Amino acid sequence: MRRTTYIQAINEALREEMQRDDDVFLIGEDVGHYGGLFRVTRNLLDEFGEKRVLDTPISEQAFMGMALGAATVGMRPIVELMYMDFTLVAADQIFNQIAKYRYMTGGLLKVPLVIRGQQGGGKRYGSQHSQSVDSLYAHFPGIRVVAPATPYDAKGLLKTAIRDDNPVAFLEHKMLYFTRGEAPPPDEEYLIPIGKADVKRVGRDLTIATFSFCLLQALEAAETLKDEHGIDCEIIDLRTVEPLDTETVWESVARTGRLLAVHESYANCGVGAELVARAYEEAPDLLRAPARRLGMAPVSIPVSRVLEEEALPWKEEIIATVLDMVRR
Amino acid sequence: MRRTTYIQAINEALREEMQRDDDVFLIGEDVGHYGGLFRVTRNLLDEFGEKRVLDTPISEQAFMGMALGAATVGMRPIVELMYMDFTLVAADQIFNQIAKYRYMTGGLLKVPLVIRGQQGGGKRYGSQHSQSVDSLYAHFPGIRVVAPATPYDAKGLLKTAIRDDNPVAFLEHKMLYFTRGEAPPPDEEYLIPIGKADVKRVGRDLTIATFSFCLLQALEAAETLKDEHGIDCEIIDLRTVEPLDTETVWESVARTGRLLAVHESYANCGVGAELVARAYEEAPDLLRAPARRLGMAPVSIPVSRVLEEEALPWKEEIIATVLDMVRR
Amino acid sequence: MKPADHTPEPANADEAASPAPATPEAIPDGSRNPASITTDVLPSDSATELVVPDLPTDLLLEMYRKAVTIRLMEEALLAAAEEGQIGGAMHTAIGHEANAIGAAYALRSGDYVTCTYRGHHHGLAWGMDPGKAIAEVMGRSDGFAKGKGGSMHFVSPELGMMGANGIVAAQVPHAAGLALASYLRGEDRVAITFFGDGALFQGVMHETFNMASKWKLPLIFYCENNRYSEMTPIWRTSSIEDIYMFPRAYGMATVQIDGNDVEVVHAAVSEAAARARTGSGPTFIEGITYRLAGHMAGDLETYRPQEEVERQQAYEPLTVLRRKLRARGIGGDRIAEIDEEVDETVDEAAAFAENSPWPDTTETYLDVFAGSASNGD
Amino acid sequence: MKPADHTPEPANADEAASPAPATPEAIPDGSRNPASITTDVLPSDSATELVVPDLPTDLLLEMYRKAVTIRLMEEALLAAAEEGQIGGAMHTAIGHEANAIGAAYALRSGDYVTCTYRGHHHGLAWGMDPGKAIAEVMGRSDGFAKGKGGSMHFVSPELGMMGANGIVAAQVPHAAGLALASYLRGEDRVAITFFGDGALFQGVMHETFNMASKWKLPLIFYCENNRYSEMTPIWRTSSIEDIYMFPRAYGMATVQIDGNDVEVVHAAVSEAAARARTGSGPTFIEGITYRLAGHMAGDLETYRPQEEVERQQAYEPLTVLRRKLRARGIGGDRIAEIDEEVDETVDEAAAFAENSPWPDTTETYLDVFAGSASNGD
Ligand SMILES: Cc1ncc(C[n+]2csc(CCOP(=O)(O)OP(=O)(O)O)c2C)c(N)n1
Ligand SMILES: Cc1ncc(C[n+]2csc(CCOP(=O)(O)OP(=O)(O)O)c2C)c(N)n1
Ligand SMILES: [Mg+2]
Ligand SMILES: [Mg+2]
Repeated sequence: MRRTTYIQAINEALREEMQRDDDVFLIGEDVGHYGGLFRVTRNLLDEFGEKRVLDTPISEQAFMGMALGAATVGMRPIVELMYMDFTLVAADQIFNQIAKYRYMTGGLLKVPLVIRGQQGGGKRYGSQHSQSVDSLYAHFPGIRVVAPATPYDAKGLLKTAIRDDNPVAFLEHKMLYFTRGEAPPPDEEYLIPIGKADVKRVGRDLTIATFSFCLLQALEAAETLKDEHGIDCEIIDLRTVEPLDTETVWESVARTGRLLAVHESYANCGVGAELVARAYEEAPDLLRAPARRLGMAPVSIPVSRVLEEEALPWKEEIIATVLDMVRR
Repeated sequence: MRRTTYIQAINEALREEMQRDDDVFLIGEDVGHYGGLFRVTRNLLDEFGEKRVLDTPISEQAFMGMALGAATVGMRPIVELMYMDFTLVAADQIFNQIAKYRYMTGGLLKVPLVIRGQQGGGKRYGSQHSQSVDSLYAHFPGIRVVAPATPYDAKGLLKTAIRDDNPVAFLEHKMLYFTRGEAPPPDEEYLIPIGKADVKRVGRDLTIATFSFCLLQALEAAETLKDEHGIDCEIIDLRTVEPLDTETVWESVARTGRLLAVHESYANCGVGAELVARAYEEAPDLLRAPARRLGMAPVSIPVSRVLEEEALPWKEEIIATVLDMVRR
Repeated sequence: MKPADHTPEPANADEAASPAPATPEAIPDGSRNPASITTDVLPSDSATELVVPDLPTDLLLEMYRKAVTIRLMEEALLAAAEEGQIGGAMHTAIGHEANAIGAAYALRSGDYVTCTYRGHHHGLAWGMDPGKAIAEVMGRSDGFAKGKGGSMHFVSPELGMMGANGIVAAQVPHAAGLALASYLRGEDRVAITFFGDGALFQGVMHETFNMASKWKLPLIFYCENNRYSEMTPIWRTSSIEDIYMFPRAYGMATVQIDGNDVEVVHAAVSEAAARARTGSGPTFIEGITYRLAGHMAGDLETYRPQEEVERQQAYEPLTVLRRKLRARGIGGDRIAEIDEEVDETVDEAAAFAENSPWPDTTETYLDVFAGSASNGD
Repeated sequence: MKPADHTPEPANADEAASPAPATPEAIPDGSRNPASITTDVLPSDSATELVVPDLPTDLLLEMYRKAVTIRLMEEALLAAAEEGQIGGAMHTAIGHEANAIGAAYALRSGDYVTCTYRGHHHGLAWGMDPGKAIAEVMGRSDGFAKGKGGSMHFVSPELGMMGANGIVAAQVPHAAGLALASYLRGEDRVAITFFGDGALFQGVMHETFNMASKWKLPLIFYCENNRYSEMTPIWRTSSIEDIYMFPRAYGMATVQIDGNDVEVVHAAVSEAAARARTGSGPTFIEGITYRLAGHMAGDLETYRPQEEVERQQAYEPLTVLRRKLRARGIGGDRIAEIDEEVDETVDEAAAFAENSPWPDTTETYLDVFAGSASNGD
């Protein structure tokens, strides 16, 4: 298989789905003529024209609401939020409208659309351009939430998301954009189901359930834990945050007896807390030690390199937490 | 002590604080001349005039942002959101601005304001007028979250919230508005600290940690559980959701060995999941049975009486869960 | 304290105990009282600049039947709400009927409409069944949305009725999205969206005005200006005196009309639709109207004097239509006949709704996601 | 893969591999190219209707010093960003200086200002220290916000600088709130808020225009119109051709001015401030300007031709100021002397910042809440 970047994988998924289905269109700020601030949508306007790739004013509420309207009659809008933090600007349309529309109409309408963009810290963008919103999206029923960590997964999941009859939040990560990984050539189509986790590392002492950029941090942590402490972590890439593939997690915990959930959105009322709660609801007997979770410290992400690093639940914190869990 | 309604208690707290401090003002839709859709601010315009009680257009983003601006120079705005669901309309100002402002400015500024209004189901207001937002507010650091269940607590906590130097979300509940309870007369001032839970029923078999209207449901459930099943629940009214008074909860669980968290916001990534996660972080050895949580079913609240009742985590569901936990 | 035991107090149930000021203040001196922001004038005083052709008498009769149906259904709903059969916030459109009816008959099958929580009249004007409508508002299983959406969420995709909304102004970009779909697909469908005068000051209105105008979307913005935003008169919060002039700032065609006259509404919407279908972009219509009932069921209406309501009552949509019909030679008995027929229809609809069973509780968990067995439907 | 190892790729780091179209399309035919939406004209072509009094030469010299300070600081920051010393999104104000300086000198101590992520020039114009500013942008402990806020969050309450913002338009209601505080307290403080042309289409602008105008708040809306919203020319998304005309729809006084001329800006802001202080309400000023550097550090500027930048370069704020000074008889050596002095000051400021230690990691957890030991500060 060839190697490609995460950005390239997403760009290909968009192109292929736009070729396949005329109802798919892109809408957002700078997505057309410029090709996206992060160049994720580049060249698509050239290929598909201004009626498939729409440059908008800075009006997130309106274009999010327009995407809903268009989706209810079978169009498949893909909305780019330049930074996922701007979810909050369009929050009414996303959570009071898009998430609820099917339910409020008693199932009379479908809302097949994708909201995509990058989130996350690590590049010193500060409080309003670094927040991870996976837990926020997951809190509201009615939106699927996908957050792939590899180019392969990104492409396969985005194609599925575009074909899904439901709203999907497709959360990219700015630290992943230039990472590379293997992927089949463009003509070899593949889809990855939403709601299916993937075991990215096999181990026997402890299960780490994570997703997005934290997966890479966990994989690095696992190497250190193995080399320096002889602790063998199994690492599950959840890939989808809503619905959560708890089956795969419990299957792993049945072998390791220990569970640590890690994500970059706030720990408080986050996906990790949810996974811990479900573990005690659904699989309490499998746990040999208390299940734990790690998330962002309860501060809005600071700009300074050293402060940002401290606030993020990355490699060092994962290592320290695993050691604490195992030594207990 | 006299008995008064929840609405009256809030109205008194507002009046007394406005008398005490000229920098306190009210702003929101219909709050002035009409006295609030739910009549919580009634008569205040008559007493304090149009410069202290401001009727706004339906512009939640703007007046929320204005409250922030005014607060940074020492005013103490109290913003009414007519329904707490409208949090989503002003979400950028609340979560990207108000919650983060002090931190982003390195502590140079304070944002002493209160966002108040009613949330919750039980009155068939449907998907966009019934949502509980406590977990949503708690997810973001920087805002305190208070959700009292009795007139006494409402008055004492609101007065504290108004004097707090931080943003406070003060979450009322539409089912509580006409409930009555004891409270000292207006001239006997009292304050209740933010972050202090209150044991509302003493018991020995299981600890229920809850707040807002769910407290009343839990108290009823406890009577049935006692009468019909001989199970004796201790009921903790958290009162404050951020920060959580876990100390009081662990102290109780140390005696009962069992913990159930109950709230009306969505279970998924909710306050209950958070409390369960913290229990296993901070006090795992106290638990004799797996800790559990209950929240709204993962559906946007339906209008139909029977469906709404089914979706809410109320008395019957509390009873069933407690029985399940105790019989395990 | 299970929910079934709670008869919902109206929002202002305890109002009676404390009378609010009986007479609202007048608009501050110096204002020139344009139709947009005062209730001193009638809808017929609006700044209409339209040629209004006569509609065929048969059509007027049909419209009249529709108007009476809406009116009687709203009255039936208000009665049911008073009995505690309906909870939540129920907003009736009594007095607003002509705006919906004139518009519905000016548009084609295939066109789209979105509207507000005050959307019963749009639903019926667009052809929704009163029985299923009442059942929905009552939360019964035969409601069009199985009792999930209720009064604030009228919807009927097969009629082009794409949804009402509980969030002020949220439905407006939805209609722009429907117009966008029509434009992108090269169809000639038009979308119309209804909203109130109070909605004008939600930020999303501004965003949508700009985008719709820039992209020349086939969209009609229809403001039902009843001069109140809940209990607050619009002049108290609006910096704009002539609402219809405002959207001209976006290069949009705009007009202020008598929203209580179906023929005027029909003419204005027809013109706007023609503009939209020929690619000339959106139109903003300000229909001056008046809400004869409370903002919602249970509203004690302390914020406006009875005389004001009576003054406006003299020019309400049914009266205007009856006058028109009489001028066309339609006799009082013909009108009474229609009234009676409709009365029967609405009675039947109400009976149908009342006999409709409650939805099964398992229904609670369905319709969150589409097309996936693992998610409950 | 710990963060320290990541040198941040510029947003469009891989741009070089795929050249974007070199020449942006012209504005579609038929547009009459007003200053608001085209870069074919210079700021001096704006529709100024003001009387612009001469400012004292001393003041002009002070302004010039300030302008050079801003310019050199921005250049130093761009260089530091290129070296990887600064991450995230850093927006410089090169070309925008006159808007901030003219305004700052027209207002009083005690007045308030809020601005955007492109806020370095406002910070310095309002008196912030370049050393602490550079340290902040670099995330050092001597930054004005201890490295927490960074480039997008300039703030200095004691100077009335109440905060910059990373969310487009969010700072605008904040300024309205400051003006409201002044109004409610019966003070004569004025608030000014800066935003871009692209910001105009955020809904909250509309909401704030209406409320500020209705309440006659002592507020100045200042639009720095550089004709671009990131990489998108404003004409592509705006339905409005004359931006300054738009807010008149709210009954507000508005004016379009040459934003690159400090005297013009000073005159316009002075007039607006006088209006505000006498209770006559807000003013909207559209300052036509041009962004000479990229939207942010790392921008390769493929979306505009070099000739366009060069054309605008001929009328940039420093050039305009130098011309003014020469016309007042200030010699080239006096100017060169100032340039050198400032160069030294900025060098020192940069050195101060570079020598500033990293904040202690414990600082991460402070400043979330005020005044409560239990919450970390
Ligand atoms: C975002 C939002 N804010 C507030 C409300 C509460 N609310 C419901 S209707 C209404 C008044 C709307 O007035 P208008 O737009 O004139 O419509 P009308 O009810 O008069 O038909 C308000 C404030 C809401 N539903 N949504
Ligand atoms: C709500 C929101 N949407 C999008 C962005 C991304 N963004 C940052 S600057 C900008 C362009 C702003 O243009 P303008 O208002 O003209 O200001 P300028 O940068 O030209 O000074 C955009 C889209 C943002 N920061 N906030
Ligand atoms: Mg109205
Ligand atoms: Mg700009």
